[in-house]
Amino acid sequence: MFGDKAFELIKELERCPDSLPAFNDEGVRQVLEEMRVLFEQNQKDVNVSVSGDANYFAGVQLRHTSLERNKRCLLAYLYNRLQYIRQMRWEFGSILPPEIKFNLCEPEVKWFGNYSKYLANYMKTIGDGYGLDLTQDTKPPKSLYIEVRCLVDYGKLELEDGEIVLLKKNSQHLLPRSECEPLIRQGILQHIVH
Amino acid sequence: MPLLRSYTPHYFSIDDIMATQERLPCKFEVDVLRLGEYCRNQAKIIMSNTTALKVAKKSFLDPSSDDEDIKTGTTLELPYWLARALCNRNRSIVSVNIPRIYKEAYREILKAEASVVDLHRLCVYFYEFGSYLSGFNHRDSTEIGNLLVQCFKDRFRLIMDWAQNSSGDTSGSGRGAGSDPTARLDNLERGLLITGRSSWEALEAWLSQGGGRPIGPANMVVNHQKRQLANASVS
Amino acid sequence: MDVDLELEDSDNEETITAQSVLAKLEEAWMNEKFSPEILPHRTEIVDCMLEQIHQMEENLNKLKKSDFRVVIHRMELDRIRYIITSYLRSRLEKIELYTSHILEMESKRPVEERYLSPAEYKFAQEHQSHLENHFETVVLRHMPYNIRTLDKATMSVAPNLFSQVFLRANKTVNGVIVETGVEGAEEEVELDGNSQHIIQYKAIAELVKSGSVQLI
Amino acid sequence: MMDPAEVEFIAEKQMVEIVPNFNFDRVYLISGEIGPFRAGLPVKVPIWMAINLRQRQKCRILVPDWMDVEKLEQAKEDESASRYFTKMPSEHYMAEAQLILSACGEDVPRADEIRTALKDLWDMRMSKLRSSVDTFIKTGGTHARLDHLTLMEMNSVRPLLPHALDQLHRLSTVRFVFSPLVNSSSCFDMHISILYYCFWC
Repeated sequence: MFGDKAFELIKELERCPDSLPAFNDEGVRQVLEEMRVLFEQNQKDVNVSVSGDANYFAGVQLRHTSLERNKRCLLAYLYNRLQYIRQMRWEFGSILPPEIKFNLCEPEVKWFGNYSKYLANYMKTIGDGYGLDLTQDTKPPKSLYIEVRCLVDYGKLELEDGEIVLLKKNSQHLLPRSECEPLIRQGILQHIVH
Repeated sequence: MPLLRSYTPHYFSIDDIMATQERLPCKFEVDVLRLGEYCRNQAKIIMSNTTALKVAKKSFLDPSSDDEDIKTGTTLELPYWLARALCNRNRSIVSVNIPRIYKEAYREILKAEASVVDLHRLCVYFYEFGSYLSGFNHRDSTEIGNLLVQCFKDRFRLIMDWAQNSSGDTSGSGRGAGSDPTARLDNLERGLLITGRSSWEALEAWLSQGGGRPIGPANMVVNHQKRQLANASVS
Repeated sequence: MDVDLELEDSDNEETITAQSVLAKLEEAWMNEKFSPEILPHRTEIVDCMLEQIHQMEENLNKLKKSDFRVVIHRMELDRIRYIITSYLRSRLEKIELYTSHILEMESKRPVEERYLSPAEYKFAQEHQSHLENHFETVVLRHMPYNIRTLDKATMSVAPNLFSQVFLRANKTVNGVIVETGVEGAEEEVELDGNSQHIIQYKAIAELVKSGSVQLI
Repeated sequence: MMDPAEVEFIAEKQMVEIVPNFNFDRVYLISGEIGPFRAGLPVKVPIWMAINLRQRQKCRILVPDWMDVEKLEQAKEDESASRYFTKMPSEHYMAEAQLILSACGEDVPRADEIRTALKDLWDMRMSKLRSSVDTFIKTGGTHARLDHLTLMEMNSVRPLLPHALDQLHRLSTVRFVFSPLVNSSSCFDMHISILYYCFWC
């Protein structure tokens, strides 16, 4: 029935709240097609109604309601995906893993890039132009230095004081918390507490 | 850093779209012309297999099939969003009937034994759908509204107990092993249980280890890594 | 490293210590964290505190690494930085979630009484326009003409002002009116100084903004 | 929503006495002046600092007076005798105790007994809290006074209690404040839409 295809898109999101399914191009296209047909039928029936036959009014209203419903589902589909994509900017950083990026449609990739950009611009202006990275300091600080184990072969990390650390898989280091927190969040380092 | 606001429906909210998709019996008060395919498609969908769906799609898109009408008096189960729009005070295209789970017989059961009823089975969106129904100008409306409030109050203790039983030990419910009594919760209650449980677990972890717990990777990163691992082991 | 500084106060100019600015920052942080709606911005506090941090960092660079104070000061800076980022994140999250509602409210306020800082306001506008643009590109422009528009009133996501919050009264406030669930019914509540309550935000929103109560 | 680690973060501002083993002048922190430090003489510092100095073997932490088995046993008795929540010796008693005992538990005589007494006290108050929350919801209260409840305790029912109250409020008012979403196809809308159909024919 009308609106079922659009509802399918919403169910897709509802089924997997912890991941982002591939953008359903075909589903979206089908809903838009259904909308086109509903609209055309309504045009026909409105013409008849305007010429005096009020019997078509109920059908027009039914179809029009379905159009509104389809619109709501489509916009909600896009909106909730953007919410998820937005969260990815905070958790993965400004570069997405390719397997995830693969599931975005092109306008979504563009939106992500724009979001990263205006978020960065905003963060640069904080504190009268000093700038402050809000994606950092996400947990109350406990100590200046923390012990970490490297989970992957990451390569060189240059610390603020110029020192260079080589992060090799399974190597352990004592590093400034503020500098390795992003790497912990990205799953590159593991924080060790004794 | 989720804000964790309590559920408030809005235009884009998935739960609200889900809840407004719940169906209720409606009777057409006027003829609706050129919508016959709508009924036939429904019949086909009820048969529910992929070919029927394909046929349904075809007949919907086929303009030659729009010559059938829905006659006055036809009874159909319509989703709430449609029923609401077709049933308003000025000019009702349909009249609505309340689904039986909100009718008196069920209301009595819910009043007497709210805490043992499997709401999830009655209706996943029991409260949301119910409050929408109570918005209809219907003789049961006020009663339904009162029922929802009472039912929620009566069942809250369960949710709190389950949320604070972080060990996941939900036995002792008198049911067979493996059946989780929390499965009896409707969607709204389950949302409360999940947030309640996760904050309780955070508190328990703090009580046993203090705030010096390690900084962890971001949730999405963890989920992503898990999926990568799962994919790797499949291929 | 004595840190008295000049800070413009809304009523009169007075010399305020960094310590009292920090206390104000902590209050703003908790209020913002728990209030459902976005509160008037406190950019002056954030800017002042960040300025303090930078000054302190410069001073610390002059100290020997082994100096007893370095670690202590750095720890404190980390703590303050955490409060600032957490505070601004809470605001940003609300701005992103309630963008069109907030912009609508802001349009009714004179520029100098806006709740958002100029930078936040710019962010909100961009956020809104990129969202609308995305809708437009992907689906709206393919829809029938008569339903292409975005109806702001229907679509705007607004905070639930009836949300329950915990608070401590900074002073005694009488006659706080709470709307109860039932149609039109109201209840009157007294907040004694230093007492703690759980209460619906709407009833005490103005008290939060005036500083008579503190959300906790 | 607040993580227990954040409540602990706030509790770390509480002052505690330490006995330093070094001499140093006053330190001017942004949050206030600390010191001067004189070896062997007690001085008050924030807990976060005390823990750091202790880790660096620069001080001994003096356990607050109330962290004492007898005093805690008394508090337990008072708590069980009262229908209401009694006033705790510190508004962060649980967090403070946990921080201090884990930093220097080995220096504190009878530390295990203190831990047990605290846990008992906490459990008593939590069960009191649970039943008042239940009653509060059942009676459909709209507002409650929560004097003497500590921040960590309040946080233990967050977000469950406020969210449940929000839902109750919504359920009991939903019929009066009807959501605009579902009335989007009012008659008024319909006429406008029909005009559109004609216009675009």
